Amino acid sequence: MSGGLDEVRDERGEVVSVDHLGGGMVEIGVRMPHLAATARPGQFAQLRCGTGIDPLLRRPFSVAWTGGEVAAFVLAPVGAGTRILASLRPGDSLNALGPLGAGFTAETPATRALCVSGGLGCAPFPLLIRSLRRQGVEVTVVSGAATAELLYPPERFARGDDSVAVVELTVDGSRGRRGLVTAAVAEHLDGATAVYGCGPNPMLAALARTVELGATRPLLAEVSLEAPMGCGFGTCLGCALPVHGADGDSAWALCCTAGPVMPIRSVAWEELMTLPAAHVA
Amino acid sequence: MSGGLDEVRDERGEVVSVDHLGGGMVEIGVRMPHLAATARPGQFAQLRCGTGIDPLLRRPFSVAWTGGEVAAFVLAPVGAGTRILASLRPGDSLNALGPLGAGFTAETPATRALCVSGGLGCAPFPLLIRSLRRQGVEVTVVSGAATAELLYPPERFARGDDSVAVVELTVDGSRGRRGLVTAAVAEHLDGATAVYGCGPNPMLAALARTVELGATRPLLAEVSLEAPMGCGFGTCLGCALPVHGADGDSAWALCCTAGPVMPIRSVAWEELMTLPAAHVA
Amino acid sequence: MTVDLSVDLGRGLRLANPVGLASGTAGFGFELEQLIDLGAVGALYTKGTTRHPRAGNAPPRVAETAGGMLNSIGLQNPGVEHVAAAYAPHFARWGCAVIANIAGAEVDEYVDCVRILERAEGVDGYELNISCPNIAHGLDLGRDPDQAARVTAAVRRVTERCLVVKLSPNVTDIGAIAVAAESAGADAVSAVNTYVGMKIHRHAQRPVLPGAGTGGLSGPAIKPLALAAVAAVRRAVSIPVIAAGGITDTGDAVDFLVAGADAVQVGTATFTDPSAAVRIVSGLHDHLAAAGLTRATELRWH
Amino acid sequence: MTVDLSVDLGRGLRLANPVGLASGTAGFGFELEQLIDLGAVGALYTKGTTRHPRAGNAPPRVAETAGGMLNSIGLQNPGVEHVAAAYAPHFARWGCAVIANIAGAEVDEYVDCVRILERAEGVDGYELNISCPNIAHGLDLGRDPDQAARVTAAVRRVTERCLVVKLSPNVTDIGAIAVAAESAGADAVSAVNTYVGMKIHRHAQRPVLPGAGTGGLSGPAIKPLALAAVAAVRRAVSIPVIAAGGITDTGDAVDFLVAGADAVQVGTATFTDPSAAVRIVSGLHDHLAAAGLTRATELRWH
Ligand SMILES: Cc1cc2nc3c(=O)[nH]c(=O)nc-3n(C[C@H](O)[C@H](O)[C@H](O)COP(=O)(O)OP(=O)(O)OC[C@H]3O[C@@H](n4cnc5c(N)ncnc54)[C@H](O)[C@@H]3O)c2cc1C
Ligand SMILES: Cc1cc2nc3c(=O)[nH]c(=O)nc-3n(C[C@H](O)[C@H](O)[C@H](O)COP(=O)(O)OP(=O)(O)OC[C@H]3O[C@@H](n4cnc5c(N)ncnc54)[C@H](O)[C@@H]3O)c2cc1C
Ligand SMILES: Cc1cc2nc3c(=O)[nH]c(=O)nc-3n(C[C@H](O)[C@H](O)[C@H](O)COP(=O)(O)O)c2cc1C
Ligand SMILES: Cc1cc2nc3c(=O)[nH]c(=O)nc-3n(C[C@H](O)[C@H](O)[C@H](O)COP(=O)(O)O)c2cc1C
Ligand code: FES
Ligand code: FES
Repeated sequence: MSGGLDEVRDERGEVVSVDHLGGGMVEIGVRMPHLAATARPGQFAQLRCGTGIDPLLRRPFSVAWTGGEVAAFVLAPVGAGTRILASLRPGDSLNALGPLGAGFTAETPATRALCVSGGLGCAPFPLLIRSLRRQGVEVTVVSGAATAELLYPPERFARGDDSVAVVELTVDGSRGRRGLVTAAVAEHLDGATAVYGCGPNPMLAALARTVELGATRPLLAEVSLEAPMGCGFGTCLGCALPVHGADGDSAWALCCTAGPVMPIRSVAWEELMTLPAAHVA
Repeated sequence: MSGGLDEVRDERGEVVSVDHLGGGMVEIGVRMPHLAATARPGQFAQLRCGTGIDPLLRRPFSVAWTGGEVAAFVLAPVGAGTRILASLRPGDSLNALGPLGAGFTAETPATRALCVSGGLGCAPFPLLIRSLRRQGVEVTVVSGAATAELLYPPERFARGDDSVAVVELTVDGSRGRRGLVTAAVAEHLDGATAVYGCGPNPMLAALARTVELGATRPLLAEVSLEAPMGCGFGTCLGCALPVHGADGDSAWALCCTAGPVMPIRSVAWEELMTLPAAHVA
Repeated sequence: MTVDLSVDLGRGLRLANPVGLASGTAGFGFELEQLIDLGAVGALYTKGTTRHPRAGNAPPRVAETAGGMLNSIGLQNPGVEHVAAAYAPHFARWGCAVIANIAGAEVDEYVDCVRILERAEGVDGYELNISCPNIAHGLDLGRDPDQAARVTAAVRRVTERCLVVKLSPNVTDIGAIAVAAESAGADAVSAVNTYVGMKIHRHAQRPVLPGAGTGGLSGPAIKPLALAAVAAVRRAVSIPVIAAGGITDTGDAVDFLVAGADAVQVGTATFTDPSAAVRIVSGLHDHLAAAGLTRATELRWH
Repeated sequence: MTVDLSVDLGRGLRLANPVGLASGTAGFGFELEQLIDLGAVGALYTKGTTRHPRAGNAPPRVAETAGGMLNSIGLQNPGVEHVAAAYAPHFARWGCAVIANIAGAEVDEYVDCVRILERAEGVDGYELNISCPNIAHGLDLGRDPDQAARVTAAVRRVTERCLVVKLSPNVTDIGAIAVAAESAGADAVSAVNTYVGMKIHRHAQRPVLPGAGTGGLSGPAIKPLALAAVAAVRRAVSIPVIAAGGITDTGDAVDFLVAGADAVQVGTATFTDPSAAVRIVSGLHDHLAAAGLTRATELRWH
């Protein structure tokens, strides 16, 4: 009986910009007045990949940025659908269903926020950071990736707001510090009254542990999760994620309606980590 | 136990020209050295339509022309596959399997030939006419279509050989004589020692009757037929056409190996006309 | 000569048009109500409900294949009592017929579910899912004519509402199951549910879906199979046949009506295009008008 | 550590590699010999042959669907005597194992066919097609375990050559049929044959294919169904399982090996790409080498 779909529209728009960010990562701007006007930080859209029956299903992508009539998505070719999207050119048309899902808590109680981004988990942060800054929140981003070219360009997190600090890490040390983002999280956690995470599940699970162990407990700790999706709007029940039920024992929550953003403490991390990956490379 | 496939190759080539002939009809030139060097009049190639699984099967197309390293095809968008082919642009690549099938009898015994073309049935004639002219045969073309824009441009039949006469008819009278090609056939049949036909089955059946009734019997009368194809090279047995068997009573012959060109008298026309159309519009 | 799209499913249940939203692809209406005009479709077949709440299967629950998708939802649902008490009161608002899809492992569970829903207004009929491939024994009742007759007869005894039996295509002779359902008192049959399929996680060297690794295949890939199944069922029974299987546009719906269906369900297509079913309703109207026909059944191949 | 692709199908028939050309998609080898190196594939499964010549069905015999194709060839073939006398003498030249696919309506026809082929050199084994959906009664033998056992046992009595029974997927329990074939003496089973499907000629308001309008569906669309069928057969029997169903590239072949196959057949893919099977042979070799495996069966999901 989920609500919150009244803003959702099936919108077709023209691709106005395709920025290649290296490592195959692209940021695609699409003229979609409705999505651009209604998408809130952390929400996503279901994108058609091509016009045929293969791929058959839409693919979910966070709304990375909105400006005027344009909404932007950040993605990289990891499979059939993203290969099609990553090869879009300005002038092509794209079809999106959105805005979908529960985003990050809009009014933040925080004064200092820590955003933890892993790889393509960067996608929801530009929109979130804009909203945080408008609320006068101090923002630090810890951005990690396997290697330099897979790092989201730091200036794109803040989009011109110099007050936003971006700490970079790469697994191979090719840029920023060597190591996993979680290594840097601990030291920046102190004093952060809100923590936001998006990236691979192992990273988010580690983040959850770090937050648990942290000296001070942030007022708000939220993560954006992924699940393979059939519909994106709550009818197929395909996107279940393991959470702690009301009664404490584990239950399933739908990534597309209860999520993709969830309180970090509501996720049953141990169970999530034991699930086989959906991604079929 | 059909032979004649030893020349067949799976060739990928670059589209070098796309001429729009009106009515959606296009002539597509592709750099395919092997096909261009080996295709004989009336033979066809199996073209891949796109790279996906829908459409799944190749589509058969007559080799309309060959010049240097380039082979040309004439087609119009009538369905999923031809829509994809008709939208090809120079620089795109195309995949063809060929040359396939039994073409027109190479050495013609004729001195005067009549070529009867209906709609897209024009496709095999340019190559045939070149071969006939090289053998010093006098050629007349009777070319018909529903309406003017669907008529194959007359100059493309002869490709610069002014000695070739082209008589045009349209059903709606928008160009040339009003009526069906068969109307004009009777009067040009006289003295034609070879008759070649390609077009819709009803037209070919009418042509067969006219030839039968003709005062003089041509030395050679051949038609190019169609059947939906699974493979194009004789292994699926999907392209059966009704013919008069050795023992006189009817049998099936494979369009892709026994045909597509067959002696007009070997086709079981009555039976062919009773078959449901394969074409799913 | 005006087009009449209405369809009589029996027991006084007349659908405004033949196009329905397939069970499990429209929930109970609460989501799609916000996306499309539910009043425009002929019927909404609810997500399968069971005697007791079910949490559903472990993820991943969906996987894509060539022109299709596999699902292994495991009948996640809040249980029939919650459906009757909390959901059914809203059904009248949808403006279309609401047919409750019911699943279970034993005959009694089906009977109990229907008994409980009988008290609920807003439920116009029942669709017995005797063919869910995603729960233990889920297919047994639907794979044997006698079992199918048993569950149909048992439910028939407790309701005067329209009773649809949903057939499994994973059988040797779907016509025989349809006949069993018809003779046991079914007012209509629906065909088909999903086909048992599997997808392999190549590098992990195991299936993508959990458990036995199988799920139910739906979407355009199964359309030719469903057409053959519907034609077989049409030959076997005289009650209305409700078709499902890869219906994505008006042309697909027409094909199933030609094959012998009285009504159709749009399932997987709704995921990619929530308004697919609504568009097919008007598309069907225009198709019949253009063909100079007044009723969809005139499309039928004889 | 070198890769060993060879597969032992029993009765001394060892294929050089697991990749074969599926019956009905490679004729008897005479066409493909001119297009590809038949010596590179593990086996050629011939077009189905029958006791007496068959002219085949009226056209149209093939129709395309989403990601698949329907065929209704009707077992056109010159009859087993012609195959034995005129075709078999050439088989040695192909350089791969040649397994004669045999079809019929009655048990005796199968037995007669095998008897006649027993005298022919160049035939390395038999594949009993008890599952052709395109001839009257063509499916009966394959849809009932007892019938499947009967025909298998009868043929077993007259040959010491490798005997493969090809299973129909159009059944409630394919595992039961496989078990019946195994216990009746089959050396291996192949799965799957085509699925019964239909395509509608929309404007003519009838099926595209003649007669009942049904044909056999093959190609990528059936791959997930075939994977589930192969996994079920694998669980049911201990003899080698030869998989078929939409295999188009190396990845597809790997998926079936993971699901439990010992060997694979490439069918419809050959129509679009005659060298698909040959490419898969080298692709499999490279895949195993890259994975540090020596035998294809190590890919199997346990
Ligand atoms: C709410 C949400 C927001 C997302 N936002 C972004 C984003 O902004 N940028 C971005 O690059 N990616 C994002 N993703 C991941 C993205 O949806 C997948 O990478 C994409 O679906 C892969 O599709 P494919 O066809 O290229 O890959 P394929 O492997 O061909 O997809 C095959 C199937 O697996 C599923 N699948 C594969 N990978 C994933 C995955 N990582 N997560 C969930 N399902 C998967 C797909 O649903 C598909 O059905 C998001 C996912 C979710 C759930
Ligand atoms: C030997 C041969 C040579 C041909 N040469 C030419 C040519 O030079 N130019 C040209 O425009 N057309 C030619 N055709 C017809 C052409 O192959 C069809 O128009 C084409 O296959 C239609 O494909 P589609 O996907 O666009 O149509 P669809 O209707 O989408 O095709 C659906 C199925 O029906 C079959 N089909 C549809 N129409 C035909 C048809 N007319 N003949 C046979 N099968 C059909 C296709 O094989 C396909 O499997 C030839 C056909 C044959 C058999
Ligand atoms: C995600 C999903 C869930 C489904 N759940 C049910 C169900 O609960 N009960 C049922 O009878 N059918 C269920 N089905 C089957 C559909 O109702 C329909 O019969 C099938 O998907 C074929 O139609 P389609 O190809 O249009 O999807 C489900 C299908 C899908 C894809
Ligand atoms: C045109 C055609 C003809 C076939 N003929 C036969 C046959 O004679 N005997 C048989 O056992 N299988 C026959 N089959 C089935 C194939 O051998 C194979 O089992 C099936 O097509 C699935 O594999 P695929 O999807 O790779 O094609 C035929 C398939 C096709 C497409
Ligand atoms: S994706 Fe369908 S319910 Fe979430
Ligand atoms: S198209 Fe396959 S045999 Fe002619």
